[in-house]
Amino acid sequence: MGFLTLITFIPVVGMIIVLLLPKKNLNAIRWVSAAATFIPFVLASYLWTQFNYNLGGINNESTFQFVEHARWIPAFGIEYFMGADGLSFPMIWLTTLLSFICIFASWNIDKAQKGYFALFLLLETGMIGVFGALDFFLFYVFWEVMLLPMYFLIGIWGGPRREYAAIKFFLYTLFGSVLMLLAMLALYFNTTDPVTGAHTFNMLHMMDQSNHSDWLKILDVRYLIYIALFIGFAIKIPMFPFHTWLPDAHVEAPTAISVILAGILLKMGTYGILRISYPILPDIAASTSWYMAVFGMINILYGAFVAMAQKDFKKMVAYSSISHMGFVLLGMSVFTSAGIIGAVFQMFSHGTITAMLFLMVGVIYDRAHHRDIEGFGGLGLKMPVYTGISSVALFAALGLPGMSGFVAEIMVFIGAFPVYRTITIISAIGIIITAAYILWTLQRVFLGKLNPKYENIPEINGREIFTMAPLAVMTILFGIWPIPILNLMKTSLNYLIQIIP
Amino acid sequence: MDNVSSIKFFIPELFLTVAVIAVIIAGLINKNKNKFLIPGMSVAALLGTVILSFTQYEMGMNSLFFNMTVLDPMSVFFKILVAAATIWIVLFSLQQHMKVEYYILLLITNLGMFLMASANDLLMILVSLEVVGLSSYVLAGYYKNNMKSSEASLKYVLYGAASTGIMAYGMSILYGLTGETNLAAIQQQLLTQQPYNLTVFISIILIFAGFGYKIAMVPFHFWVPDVYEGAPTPITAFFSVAPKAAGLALLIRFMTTVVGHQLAPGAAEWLQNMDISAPLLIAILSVLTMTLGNTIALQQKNVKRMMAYSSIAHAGYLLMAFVVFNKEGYAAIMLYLVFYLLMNFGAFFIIHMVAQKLGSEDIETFYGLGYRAPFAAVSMAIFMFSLTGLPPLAGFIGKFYLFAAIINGHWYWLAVAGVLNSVISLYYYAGVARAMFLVKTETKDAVSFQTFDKILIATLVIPTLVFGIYWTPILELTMRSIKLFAGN
Amino acid sequence: MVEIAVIIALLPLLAFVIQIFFGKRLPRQGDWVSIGAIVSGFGLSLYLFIQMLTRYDPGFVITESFTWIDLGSFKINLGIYLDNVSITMLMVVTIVSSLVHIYSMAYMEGDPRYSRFYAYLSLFSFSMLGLIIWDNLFGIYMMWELVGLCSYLLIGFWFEKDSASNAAKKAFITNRIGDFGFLFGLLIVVTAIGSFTLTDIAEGVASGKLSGGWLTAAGILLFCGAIGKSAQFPLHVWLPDAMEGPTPVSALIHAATMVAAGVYLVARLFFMLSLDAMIFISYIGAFTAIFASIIAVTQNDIKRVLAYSTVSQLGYMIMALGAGSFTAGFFHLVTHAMFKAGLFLGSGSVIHAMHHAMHKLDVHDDPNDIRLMGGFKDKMPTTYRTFLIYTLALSGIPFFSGFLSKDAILGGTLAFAVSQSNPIHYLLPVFGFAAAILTAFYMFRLVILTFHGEPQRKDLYENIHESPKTITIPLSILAVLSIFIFYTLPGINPFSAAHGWFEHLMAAPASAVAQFSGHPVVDISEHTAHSSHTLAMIISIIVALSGILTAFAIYYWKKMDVEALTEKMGVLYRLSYNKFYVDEIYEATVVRGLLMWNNLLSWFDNAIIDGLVNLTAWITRHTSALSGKFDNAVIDGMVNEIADITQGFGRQLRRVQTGQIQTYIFAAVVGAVVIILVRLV
Amino acid sequence: MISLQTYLIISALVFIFGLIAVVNKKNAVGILMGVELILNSVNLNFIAFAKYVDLSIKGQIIAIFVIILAAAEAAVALAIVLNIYRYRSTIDVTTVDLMKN
Repeated sequence: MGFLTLITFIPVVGMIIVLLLPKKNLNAIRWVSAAATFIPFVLASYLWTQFNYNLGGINNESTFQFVEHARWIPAFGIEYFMGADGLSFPMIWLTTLLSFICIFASWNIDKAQKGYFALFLLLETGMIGVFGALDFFLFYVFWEVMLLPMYFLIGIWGGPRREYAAIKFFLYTLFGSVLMLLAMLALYFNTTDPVTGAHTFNMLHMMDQSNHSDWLKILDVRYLIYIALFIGFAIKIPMFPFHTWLPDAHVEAPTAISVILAGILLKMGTYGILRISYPILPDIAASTSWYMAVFGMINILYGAFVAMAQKDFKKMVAYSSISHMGFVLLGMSVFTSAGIIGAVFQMFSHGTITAMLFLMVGVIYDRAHHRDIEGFGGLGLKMPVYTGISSVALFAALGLPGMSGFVAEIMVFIGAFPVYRTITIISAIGIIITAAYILWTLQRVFLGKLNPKYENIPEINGREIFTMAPLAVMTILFGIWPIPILNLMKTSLNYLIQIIP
Repeated sequence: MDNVSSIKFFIPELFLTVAVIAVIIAGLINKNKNKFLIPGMSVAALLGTVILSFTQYEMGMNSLFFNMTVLDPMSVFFKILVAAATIWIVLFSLQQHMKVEYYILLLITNLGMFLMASANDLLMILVSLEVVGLSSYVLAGYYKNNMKSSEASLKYVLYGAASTGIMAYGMSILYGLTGETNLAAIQQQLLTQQPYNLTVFISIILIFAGFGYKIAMVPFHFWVPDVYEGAPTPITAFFSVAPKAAGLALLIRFMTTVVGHQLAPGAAEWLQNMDISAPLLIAILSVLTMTLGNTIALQQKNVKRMMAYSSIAHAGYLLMAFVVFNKEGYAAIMLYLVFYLLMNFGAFFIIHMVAQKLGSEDIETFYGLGYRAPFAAVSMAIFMFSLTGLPPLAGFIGKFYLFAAIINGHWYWLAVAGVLNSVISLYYYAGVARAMFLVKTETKDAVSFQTFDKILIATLVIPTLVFGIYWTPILELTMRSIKLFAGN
Repeated sequence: MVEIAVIIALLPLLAFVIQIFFGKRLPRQGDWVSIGAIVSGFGLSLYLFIQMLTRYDPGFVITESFTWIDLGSFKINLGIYLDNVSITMLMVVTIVSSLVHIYSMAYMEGDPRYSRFYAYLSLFSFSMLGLIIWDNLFGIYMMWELVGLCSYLLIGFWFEKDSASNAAKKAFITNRIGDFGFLFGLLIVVTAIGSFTLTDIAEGVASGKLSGGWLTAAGILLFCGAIGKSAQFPLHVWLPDAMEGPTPVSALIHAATMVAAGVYLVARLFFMLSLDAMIFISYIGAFTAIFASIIAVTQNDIKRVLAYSTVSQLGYMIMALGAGSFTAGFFHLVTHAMFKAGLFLGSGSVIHAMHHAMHKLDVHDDPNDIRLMGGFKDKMPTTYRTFLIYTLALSGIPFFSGFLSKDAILGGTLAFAVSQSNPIHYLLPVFGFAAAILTAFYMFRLVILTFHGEPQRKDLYENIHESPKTITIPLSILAVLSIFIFYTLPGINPFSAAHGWFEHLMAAPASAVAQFSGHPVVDISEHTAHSSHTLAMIISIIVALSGILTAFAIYYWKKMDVEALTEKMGVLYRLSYNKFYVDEIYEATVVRGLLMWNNLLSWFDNAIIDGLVNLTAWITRHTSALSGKFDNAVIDGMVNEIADITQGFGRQLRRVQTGQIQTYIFAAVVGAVVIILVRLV
Repeated sequence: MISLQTYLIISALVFIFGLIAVVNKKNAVGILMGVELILNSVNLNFIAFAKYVDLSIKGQIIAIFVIILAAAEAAVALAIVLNIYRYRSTIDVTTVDLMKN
């Protein structure tokens, strides 16, 4: 059994153990969960040391790493096919890290803990699987496996409007994924395995244009398939105007789940486009890139503007995610090294930054039991450490140099500017708006006179620092020295650009 | 094949017939002294039938009784399916202490469905449908002291009788056009004579009234919600799967043999001459069926009735794969039926268990069930999401193959309509999960179910999970069953 | 040498890290860590500086770089660029910074976040020093934002005060607007040239990779960054508000160093400025110089006067650079850094004293208000004397450093105007001289009101004391550094620095634009330069003295009644006093507009996007209500938009299910007939 | 000799009368009689076709089966109707609508 399989399925093993534990034994449940997320993290970190930076992956099985290839449903061309390349590996690693951290962010879950941790572990398997799968069917299964745990995690442990948020999330994403299902089937029936001549779900075979049937060479057909896939992914990103599930889901979800939602799930949309849409239909990707750039621009600005109008701290963070994902879209749309690597780096860095932001909101919500931005004030006086860490998170979101978000955004701009000048410049206005809403929030929450209600508010505790500090360190570390991550990505992504005409 | 030599291919049916008689006699002798005797005998009879049917798998294509029925792997598949379904129903009714007639009727229905699955002649179709119908009417009204049950029975019998009559009228016209009653011969005659096709069309639509009502197809579905709601829940579960499966077998055989254009070259042209080809007609009907089922299901507060509409929707999904008129589509239908059996039975059984304990089938009854009866609630949630078609549950695999079949047949708009319906259906299926887990209730006291029931549920939950991940055995079974069908 | 420069920059960073994590636990809250770091940096800078002087080579450049990001086809190299300008700048920053660090020991004593203050100061020093030594725009941009951050943190240091946190936010956002232009310019440059390094850019421009309109655009856009950071009109609004920060911060960041970063940037980019860009820059500078000095005349807050003065002086520098007087602009940066830092520290000393007096008397007035002062010269002799020296320097009185640099600027702009064919460019020197009068006037107004005359508040006056040594020593050092001699060596002519080391070493860099186009960007002959210089010197002495005299006439000898005068000036006074209402205009247009726009979008998000289908649902519901079948209990709050339509649909459909068996049969028959009819049609 | 058309027209009329009865009669037994009419029209068809088209006895055999089926159906249906009558004291089907929508 390969490492990727272990990483993917150890959480499920953990889930089974958790389910077998008695309900009352809280600590055992927590620590088993921690172990079940920590081991994949360790393994993923080990794989990082083994990662060969010179192999591209994308559409060539021999340059994928940690490949596992097994028969599953041979009668229908379905395989268990996992592997990592520079596009997926950073996301896998990030997923294992955030999952581990989120176990600790979930320490204070106050009801039905057993169910919570079991579902959480199942969710992790789904997430890692999505990033590792190279068989489209497998990808789809993992993609959908995430939905159920997410529905319950939001619906049972969420905030006051949890039911609404949960079903909204569920319906939206299901709507997207069924379209993806159809596109997947259409691709399946028009792709043949060059060796056996049978249809195949193997993504890499789908990427080889010579395996496509004549029907799949018709331009209109390719557009339709591309759009179907794109809507599926765009909902996850979430791209304007498919974004309205996000503020609800993020706001109502418990802290750790918001972290996972924003940190990992959103990335799956853009990951899917890069992993599936681009290499399989490169010509369509190239000819529709302008629209993608425009949507990226809209996301950046729209998200930022709306974030500024929010009164709810968490909602503000949620809309900021929309804005930041716009950078990914913009970077992806241009097919230049800087743009596309910037986009993927933004996926990674936003994963850490937004995770911090949600953890930050979680800390204050646990204490004040509300999230009204106007209802705080002067917390910097009573909670200096918390304020410090929060400032790191907020400034990272703002794109301050020395933090990873800055590197990603500037790379996106550098990459996008030569291709779409006007769009890039309009998008760049986003950095001003972002500064405005972040600083305004910072001011209203942490600065000014202390709200007398919070005279005795306790300082952030060790566990909470433990959840936020590694992310803060990473943000700064990769902001100053992004090479480790960029090296992971660059061979694959440069190769990806070459595929696109 | 003549009658005598046909006998050896007719052993399962004969066995079942003998078993029915044996059960009747046992019932007379036993007089309810041993409450497990009759169910035990029924299960044994059905198990025996299943085993005997399995031995027929390798017998290939056989026409029996002067082409009245056929024995081919497809019919065997459906026989095993309905017999297995009946076993579950019998086991599930154990707690009810039903009278001996109940079991006898179930067995007779079974026999009727066997005949439906292999009927190859208009006469046989008529007779088998009536056998199933007559016993079903009684089963629906089995709780004769219960107003709802009686009402269901009345509605069923009136609706069924009318439908059968209409179908018979259609058959008579078809007979008149061709002078034949054997399906293959009818097709032969149609091809050679090429009669005015509107007449053919009308006759086929009239026959559809008979098939359509069995499989709950719009616009012949109206009886479904009322009868399903009123009938005893095990019987509802039974209706939702077994007769539907047999009806589909019949429909597949009838349509492919009489108008299927895969079968005979030339038939296609003739079909094309008809303004509305059969595939398009069925496609439209399937979309109507699932949309109607799903949208009305959204409105239901009674879970059992909701499941009735859900089963209409699923009939629509099943019909969807029918439009491609090829083996792939039929295999997808058969595969789906297997998984549908598991999850639908599971859902109805749990509804039944809950209604027994808490006295109602309303959605309110399910509030907070996740904390009061975790096993049942989790199982119910699994069935619900499996019905929605979410991986990694069996229902997804079923839907996956349905969509695969129609995508491969380039029916894209149909596929889009199908997936959108899936999304709609999530709303009410998730509604049940929501009621069980998301809604907080005052009462927290545990609801305990009998171990036997739990085991029974487990026999449905486990395959639902396992087949969601590894379904090759079922896939191969369906492929093998359909291989000989349709000649090529 | 490069290593030394890097160490100079990294020492404060190390201090910052130590301070932020362990500051509170160290003895004396670790102020010695920060002070030690910056003083060591000063020592090392001094070493570099002395080497530079001994080398005495105007063309000295040393660079060293490494690859920061390598994406295969695209690389970002970062490196260090040391030349005379950057070494001098290092020197200036470390001097001022060291003095401010020392000064703060007394000034910030007893503050609850004492160690945090030093941490921020260290971080600032690091960013500023880094900004100076990077060899590329990318690094400069990074440090640019970081100094902005430090400025934010330090302005908002007393964040309990709403005014402070507002000012901090305003500073950052205003700077971001400028940085947006900077970024835009950066993108143009990197797109055309493919590199950020100054040397590569110079080569690229010289070889014509970036030329014409794009070059001008790049120059102007990069200058936008400087507009923000150096508080040029129209982004000057943040700087006066920045005075909410502790006074040492004002001295260090908002007078001497960071705000000069904009000027430094323009100086760094001097080689790539086209004529159009230069003229644009020059006019922005000139307008800012006059605009800010008009405002400074009427302000009553001691620090605000100085703040507007800073804006005005930065305008001078920018104007000079735009007019092609590279050396003059940079020269003024250096001299101004010294005396303006001194002025702020001096005002800090006064405020410190006022604060203590007020604290003792338990009165709550504004310690910055010059209307409450008066006659302090006896109480605070050292502060007074040093303050006077700075004021003389700023006013442009011979024998002080300010005279030399200001004179160079005015001479340079005059020469520029002469050399250009369009006479409109005489506006530049005119603005310059006008601003010089006002500068002299408002500075002496400040000195007279603060230190001379009758005490306005006896009670406070009685309790004013001279500040401790840690405050007065830095003041004295800066005062000494405001004497002309340091800048004219080896020459000793108090009226011209032409033969000094400064003018020798800080020669204008070769223009890459000129190399490409083949003719100089600004062509000023030796003769014009010389004659303009002489003329400018005479005029500037006259205007400075007249400004001083007016101030004395009004405020010291009281030849005119101030009240009557303000009455007379009317509109002009109100405009000046209210800073030309720029803040109000911004508030009314940009800020309000943005908030309204945001709320509009937010509403749009809730009401339109999210509710697009809710409307349909509403319609569906109401149609249902009309038909009397509307079911009020919408499925338990799960109001989902799409589901709403679907449900409306389902609600209608289920009505067919009447429960009447005959309806069912009838419907089925009708259904069959419809199918057949459709077939017929 | 009576032509095939005549049989067919009569049978069609009977079928339609049967349908009308099924849809219109309030009395459950009336509805059942309508069903009988339908089945009889079927029989008429089968026999006519057997005589004119097929020239074999297939149609007639089917007709016999249909008669048997009709009888069985009537037996079951009447039992059910009786059951309803016992509890409701009416066999007006329009009142039987406990379950709807």
